[in-house]
Amino acid sequence: MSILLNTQTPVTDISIEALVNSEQRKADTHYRKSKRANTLATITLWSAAALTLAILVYILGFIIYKGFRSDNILETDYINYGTIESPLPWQSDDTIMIVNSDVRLKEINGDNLESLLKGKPSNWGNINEQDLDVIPYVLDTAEGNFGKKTIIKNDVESIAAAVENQVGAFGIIPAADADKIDGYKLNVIPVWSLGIGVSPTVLEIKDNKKMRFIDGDMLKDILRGNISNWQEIGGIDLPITLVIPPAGSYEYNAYLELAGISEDELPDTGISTGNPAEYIEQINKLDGGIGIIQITAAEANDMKTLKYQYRKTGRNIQMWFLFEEPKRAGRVGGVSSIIINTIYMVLLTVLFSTPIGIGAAVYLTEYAKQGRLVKIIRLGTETLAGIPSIIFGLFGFIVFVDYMNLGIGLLSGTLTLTLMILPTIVRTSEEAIKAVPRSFRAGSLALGAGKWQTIYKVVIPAAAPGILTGVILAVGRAVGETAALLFTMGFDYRRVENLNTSARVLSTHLYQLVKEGISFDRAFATATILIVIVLAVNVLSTKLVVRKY
Amino acid sequence: MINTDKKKRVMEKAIKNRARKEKSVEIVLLICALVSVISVLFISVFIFGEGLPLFKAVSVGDFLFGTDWAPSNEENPRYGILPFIVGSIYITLGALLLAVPIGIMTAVFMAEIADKRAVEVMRSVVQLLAGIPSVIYGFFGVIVISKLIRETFGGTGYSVLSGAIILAIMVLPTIINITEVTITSLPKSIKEGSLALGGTRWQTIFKVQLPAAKSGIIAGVVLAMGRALGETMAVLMVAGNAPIMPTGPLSKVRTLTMNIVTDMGYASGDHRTALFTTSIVLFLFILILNLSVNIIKGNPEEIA
Amino acid sequence: MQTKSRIHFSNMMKELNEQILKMGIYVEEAMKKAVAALRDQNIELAEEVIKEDDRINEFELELFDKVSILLATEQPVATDLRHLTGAIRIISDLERAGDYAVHIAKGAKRLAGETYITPLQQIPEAADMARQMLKDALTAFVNSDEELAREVASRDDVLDKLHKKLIKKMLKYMNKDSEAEIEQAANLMFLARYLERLGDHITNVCEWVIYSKTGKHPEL
Amino acid sequence: MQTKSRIHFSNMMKELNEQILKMGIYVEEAMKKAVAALRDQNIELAEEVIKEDDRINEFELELFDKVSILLATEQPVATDLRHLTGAIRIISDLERAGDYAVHIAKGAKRLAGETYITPLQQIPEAADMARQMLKDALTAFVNSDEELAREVASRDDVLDKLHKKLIKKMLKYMNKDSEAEIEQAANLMFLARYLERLGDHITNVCEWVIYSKTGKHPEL
Amino acid sequence: MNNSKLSVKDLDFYYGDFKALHNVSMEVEKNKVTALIGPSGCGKSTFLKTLNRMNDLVEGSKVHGTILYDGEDIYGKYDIIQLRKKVGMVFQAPNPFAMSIYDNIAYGPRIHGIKNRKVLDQIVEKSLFQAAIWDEVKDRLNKPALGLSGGQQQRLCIARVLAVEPDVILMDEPTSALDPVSTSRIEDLIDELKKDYTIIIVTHNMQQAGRISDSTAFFLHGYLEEMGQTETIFFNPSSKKTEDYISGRFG
Amino acid sequence: MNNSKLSVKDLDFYYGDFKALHNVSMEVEKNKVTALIGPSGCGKSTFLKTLNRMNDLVEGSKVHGTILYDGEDIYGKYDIIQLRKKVGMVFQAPNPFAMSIYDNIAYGPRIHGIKNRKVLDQIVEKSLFQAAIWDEVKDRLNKPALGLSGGQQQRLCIARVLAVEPDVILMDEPTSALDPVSTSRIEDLIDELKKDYTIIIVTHNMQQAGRISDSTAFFLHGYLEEMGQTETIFFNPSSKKTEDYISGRFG
Repeated sequence: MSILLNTQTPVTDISIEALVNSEQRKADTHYRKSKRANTLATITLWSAAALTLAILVYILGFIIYKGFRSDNILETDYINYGTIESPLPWQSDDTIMIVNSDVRLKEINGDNLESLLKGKPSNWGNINEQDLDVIPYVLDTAEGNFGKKTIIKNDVESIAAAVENQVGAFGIIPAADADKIDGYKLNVIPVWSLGIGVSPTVLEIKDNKKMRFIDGDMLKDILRGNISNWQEIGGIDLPITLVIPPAGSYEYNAYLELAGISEDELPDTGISTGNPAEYIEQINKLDGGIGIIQITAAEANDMKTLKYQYRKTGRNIQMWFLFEEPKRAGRVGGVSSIIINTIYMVLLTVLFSTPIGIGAAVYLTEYAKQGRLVKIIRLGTETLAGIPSIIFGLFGFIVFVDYMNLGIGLLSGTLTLTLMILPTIVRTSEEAIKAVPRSFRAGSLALGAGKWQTIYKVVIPAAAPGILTGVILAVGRAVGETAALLFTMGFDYRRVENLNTSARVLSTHLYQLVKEGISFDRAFATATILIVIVLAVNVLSTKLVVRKY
Repeated sequence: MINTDKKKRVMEKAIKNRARKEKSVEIVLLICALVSVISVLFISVFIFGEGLPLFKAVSVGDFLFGTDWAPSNEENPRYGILPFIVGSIYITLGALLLAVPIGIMTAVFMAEIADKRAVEVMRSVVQLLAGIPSVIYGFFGVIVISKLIRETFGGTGYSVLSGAIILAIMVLPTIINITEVTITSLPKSIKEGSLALGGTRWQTIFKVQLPAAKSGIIAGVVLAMGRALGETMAVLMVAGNAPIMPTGPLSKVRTLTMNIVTDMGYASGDHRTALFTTSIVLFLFILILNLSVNIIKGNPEEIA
Repeated sequence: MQTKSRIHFSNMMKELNEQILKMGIYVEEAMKKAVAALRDQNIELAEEVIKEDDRINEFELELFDKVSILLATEQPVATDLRHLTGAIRIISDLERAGDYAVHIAKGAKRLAGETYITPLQQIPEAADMARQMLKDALTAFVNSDEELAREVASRDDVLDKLHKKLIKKMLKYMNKDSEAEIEQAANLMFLARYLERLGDHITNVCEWVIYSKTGKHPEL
Repeated sequence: MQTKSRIHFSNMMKELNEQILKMGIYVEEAMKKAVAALRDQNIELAEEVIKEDDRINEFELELFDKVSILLATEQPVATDLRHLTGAIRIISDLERAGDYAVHIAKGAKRLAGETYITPLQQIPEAADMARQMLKDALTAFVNSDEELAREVASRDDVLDKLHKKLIKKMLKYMNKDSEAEIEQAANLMFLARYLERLGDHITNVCEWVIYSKTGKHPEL
Repeated sequence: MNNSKLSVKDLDFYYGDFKALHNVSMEVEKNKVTALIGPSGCGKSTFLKTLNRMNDLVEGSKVHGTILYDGEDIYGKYDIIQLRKKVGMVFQAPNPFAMSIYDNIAYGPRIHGIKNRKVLDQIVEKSLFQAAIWDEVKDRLNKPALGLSGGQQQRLCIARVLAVEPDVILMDEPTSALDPVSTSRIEDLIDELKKDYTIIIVTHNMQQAGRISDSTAFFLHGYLEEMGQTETIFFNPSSKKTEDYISGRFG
Repeated sequence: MNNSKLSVKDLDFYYGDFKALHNVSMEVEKNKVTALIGPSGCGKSTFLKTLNRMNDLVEGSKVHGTILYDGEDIYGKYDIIQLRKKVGMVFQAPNPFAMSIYDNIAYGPRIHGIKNRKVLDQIVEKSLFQAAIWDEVKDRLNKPALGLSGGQQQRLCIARVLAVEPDVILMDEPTSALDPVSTSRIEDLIDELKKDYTIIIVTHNMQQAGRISDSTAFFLHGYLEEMGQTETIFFNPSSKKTEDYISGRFG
């Protein structure tokens, strides 16, 4: 305005223009700055959210992946590589192993097979964590040091039939008779018998270094002659001396297959040998010598072997895991009884806590007059909600287990849990009931309904979805709880018999598996089940969309 | 006429029954409501009852400020829990340090930046994070975090840092939830008011919305603190559980909760009592935090 | 979004219209009686008209209050409002018309004893015409019939012509010597004048009808 | 709970009052001029009055619309409403008063060439009185002054007396033989009649003033 | 007065220490619509709620004076359930229960002991018909009532009240949450209902009071400032305060 | 039109697939109060929000057509921050920030870069004065704004808008949350403000539109049914629908 008024005085005009310009510039700078800050802030916020998302995806992804797919780095004396069919070490002919289809077995090494045939162990558990009796079958033509329980048959077909029908049975038959087992429902299991023989010099300790293991890629490179010094694969500074097995021998064929080369491509640096005895001697004698060899032969000749490291992947959690009882602290078997215990625990907890919780919520929202009592109850509920679960555990331990003499068991545990999740149910129910518009109550009362009638017929039905959501969330919490159960519910992994029996549930099971280092695969599987339950709880609770009034 | 008479009688009966029922229902409901209070009372009574007798044997000062935990030493058992208190505080503060900025920013993202679908995704993310049992976090910590620490910084990997990281993840949902709820429950008109004045989104969030949500956010952080302090299983599995004074982020540590769990299985006599005494300390810590949440939360309601 | 709403208001408006029609009928009756009194030199009839005018006056105030209360309680706008403000003017014109009937009745009383200097012809004729106009004008109002209103207003010209004719005639009589005749002529002149004014008022009613329909003030 | 609210409406009401006053002044002027024309036998002045009546008529319609729009947009109740409905009637009375001024002017034109049979005395006197009454009545309206309104209305009696006196006088002249005198007397009688009617309208205005103040229709 | 349905004498009402109503006396005529108007916090809603004792729900509330319903003191021995049945109430925001349309209407009769399905069917149809909503909902009686539009919900709520055969219907700003179209319908309905019922309506909408009520009571600061024929109140109120309020002016 | 402050041409507006505004064209005159009326959901609020692009906040919204502010297309290159500074907005419910009265007013100038305390002091005083609330709050500028009454809060919000020196003020039912007394005050204030500002106000209260506006636009089903002088709209509307709406009738 003033600019317009002052147009007749050019001097003022200029100075005002300058002033306006400088103001304009200042505003422009400020404006640009705030725009930049805006962009920066947006990026930061996006990143934070992305990080949160990433954390969850990683945790869930990692555990579920591992839960369904075991993927472990293992070390063994035996080479586990490709499809090599090996002869049984104590037999000259190629043989194969056939196994009853209920036995969960994918491969076996020579040692294990031998001990199975000897009848020690007599249970599959040690081999594949499956609680089954071992029933070995062999042909009468077979040679070997068999155990008492080993059953001898005189033809391949009868072995196949027996293996097919008897749970836990397996048999050894000549590879040449492989076509005879066609049509039987059984599994053929590859047997590993090869190891990596080295000269003792390879395993010496120098500069704090020692050759400890070798993996498939290293082995391949060595066999192809691509590596010339042990240093290159983590060993001491020592040239590799590759010893090539006698041409045409079993080891020779395995060599070619393991290296993935033809006879013509055998490395020039390799030292050829003529017969098995020479082969063994060369490996032992030469500095940095290495050669693949049957473990039994190596043992027989006091030859040092390198550990073979390989990655074992496979299915982890499978249907049977859910339906089999755990054995031997969960090392063996599934989690069926643990799931059942968990269900008992949840049902009992819901049974105890829901009526009390809803009742308390109804009292607080509908009956209580604003005053000291309500304040105390509310404070009590909030305090209860904030108490760490370990203190609940202690309390349950003294009161339910000790004082009330209920013992460590289902009842003590669920009572403890009941107290723990009570605030959750009270609070969500209270919210759900509060969310029912006051006008509903007024409407009902104005029609001449009584208070309880109003609550029972109008308020609670209207609040039901919200209350149910609360109960489900509480269930989620109960299922995952561990600390409170440590001293109250115990660790017995059998199915509970009565209310006083100690009972292991999924969470405590997982804790035991990890703490005792029993089996990480089992732990992952158990964790996956827990996570699936948590996911289900979440889906359920969000599906029950709370009604908007 | 007969019909109306009958109707009247039916109704009168209904009225009489109603009155009798009302009273008994109210009593039953009151009892339900009192369960929580009674529980808290019982918990206090028993915890204190079991824990306080320790002070016959050990002085309060020695207990709280003693740095030596050697209950099994038959000749001279020592019950100093200072390392555990310090450990708890270290781990809790560490967790908050990590979780608060991320949590608040994520919440702001959800409340203000994200579109409807992204919000839904993030909501379920947060809900899931909150739903994952602590024992799984612990397991994850053992397998992943400890390994990460071990491979990055050396050592065993079981440390204050591992515990803080895993706890940070665990309290993240608490902070996000409460912050987001507080921000979204601010009237939309406040945001519109700022935007309509020509404020940028950034200015609106940080000059208007976050200050308005301040007390809610603080309440959330304090609540998260309580969670972290009370958490047992996860830290138990990743923090190393050595009864020593933590010396740094990579040092092994034992918290109050861990101390209770670790020894409870076999402790007896004074040792067992000392564990209950430890739980008294924990209980008091939590009570103080809860009270402060109540005080902080009380404020915005008064204004609104 | 169809709803037959504001039933109450519609009913009130209908009632108001009916009452305005009724007031019109009163006025018309008064007119009729007054002219009859004049023609038949019937003093009683004339007095009846004079007495009944109070009723018309009261009726006007009653209707005025009714309109005001409708304005206060129903707060109408647009057409409804114009209908009501138009009604205020229309009832005022009706009341005035009633007054003219009284004037005529008074004239009739004054002339009752005399022998008419000339047979009354134009006056009853004009009165009949005015009455018909009044009826039609109110019908137009109630039905918001713009065309009818315009037509009624146009009839006023005929009334004016009749009036002029009568005045001329009377002035002739006034030139005579008879004092009585002069006075009678003057009286009759006044009466004719009243009828002419009445026509004007009816034209006014028509104007208000058109106004309340269109929102514009017509020049009829 | 004090607030000087509805400023806009108050302003509009004030404006309306001012305009009604202005209309009153127009009417008064017209009256004054018409009587002056009569007295001074000034044809031009008379014609001016006749011409200016259009303005008064237009003014009336303008004010009527203004009132209507206030009713439509401000939806007043109680006193405000009565003030507005009262205004509708008052402006109608003012317009009518304007018409009487025109009638007087027309009479003045007619009598312009003639020598007055008697010095004009009562007519200007009555006119002055009526003008003063008009002024006072409008002041009463604007100020919602009930007492003043009653007082003004009471003055109408004086006006009526003056009128009667004049009529008597004129009737005397009419008994004379001169045709011209008779006609003049008749004319003057009419003029006197107009003034009397004017007084009635002013009384009406007073009635509406009291009505808008009290909500009751007074009998003045 | 023989025509008086409710007769309030010297009513004082307290919320705790706060005196919300001062010495209110009022006669409510049978088969008339009585409107209660006044600025926020003037006590009009409070007064309304004393008439069916909905104010009993408020903690620390206290009543002095008498309210006679058909000559009986409702704060005396009169059964509160019976009272609320006889003196029904419609609220500001439509509040159908989260049930089907049918169950909403049948709710009242059911809690009063009527279980016969045929009787209930009849009551439901009659009530919905009376509330002028039967045609709109007859084909979806089993659909949730919350699916109806706001205006329909409010008429449903009126039907729900009618179903318990009341005598008096109290309405607490029944159209304040509705759009003009729905408001018109409710107003028409009220006009229709007054043939059979005595209606008392609180409204902050002065035009509404003008349109639909026979009597109007103006409350100010807890006092009944003026009561009379609606026409009088709107056209010629005797109190300056009333006039200032209805004409939108204060002070 | 030279006097036109905002000029809307052929405006279509979509919420996702729903077309909320159909081909709206309108000239808003400078220093006049323009009222937007119409039944709920008619698009009046939506239209208002297109004028300072507050609708950009709604996901999936889309605009066709042009809106010229002082001749420049606001949906073109016009900077949104500048636009909102120039075209201020007052909302339905008073929305003061949770800060002191002073900071509420100073917020706008501050975010636009003014830091000098003296300048801010001046702006705060001037704005509060203009919004006719200075006298009521001058002694408690540092008290929280949320402690004010509803009506005061709304005037504070108007002052807050004035502080950024806008040209046009949009008001979205600014009195619907207020009692009659406060409403009167805001209406008086609007009457005062139109000397310096161009005001566009959405109201569901027809009486209010009648009282305070110079022009009135009637929206129906997303169409601008009729626009004109308020007097004409209320006294002699040309559209039957407009008349039905303003006289409370439909169909």
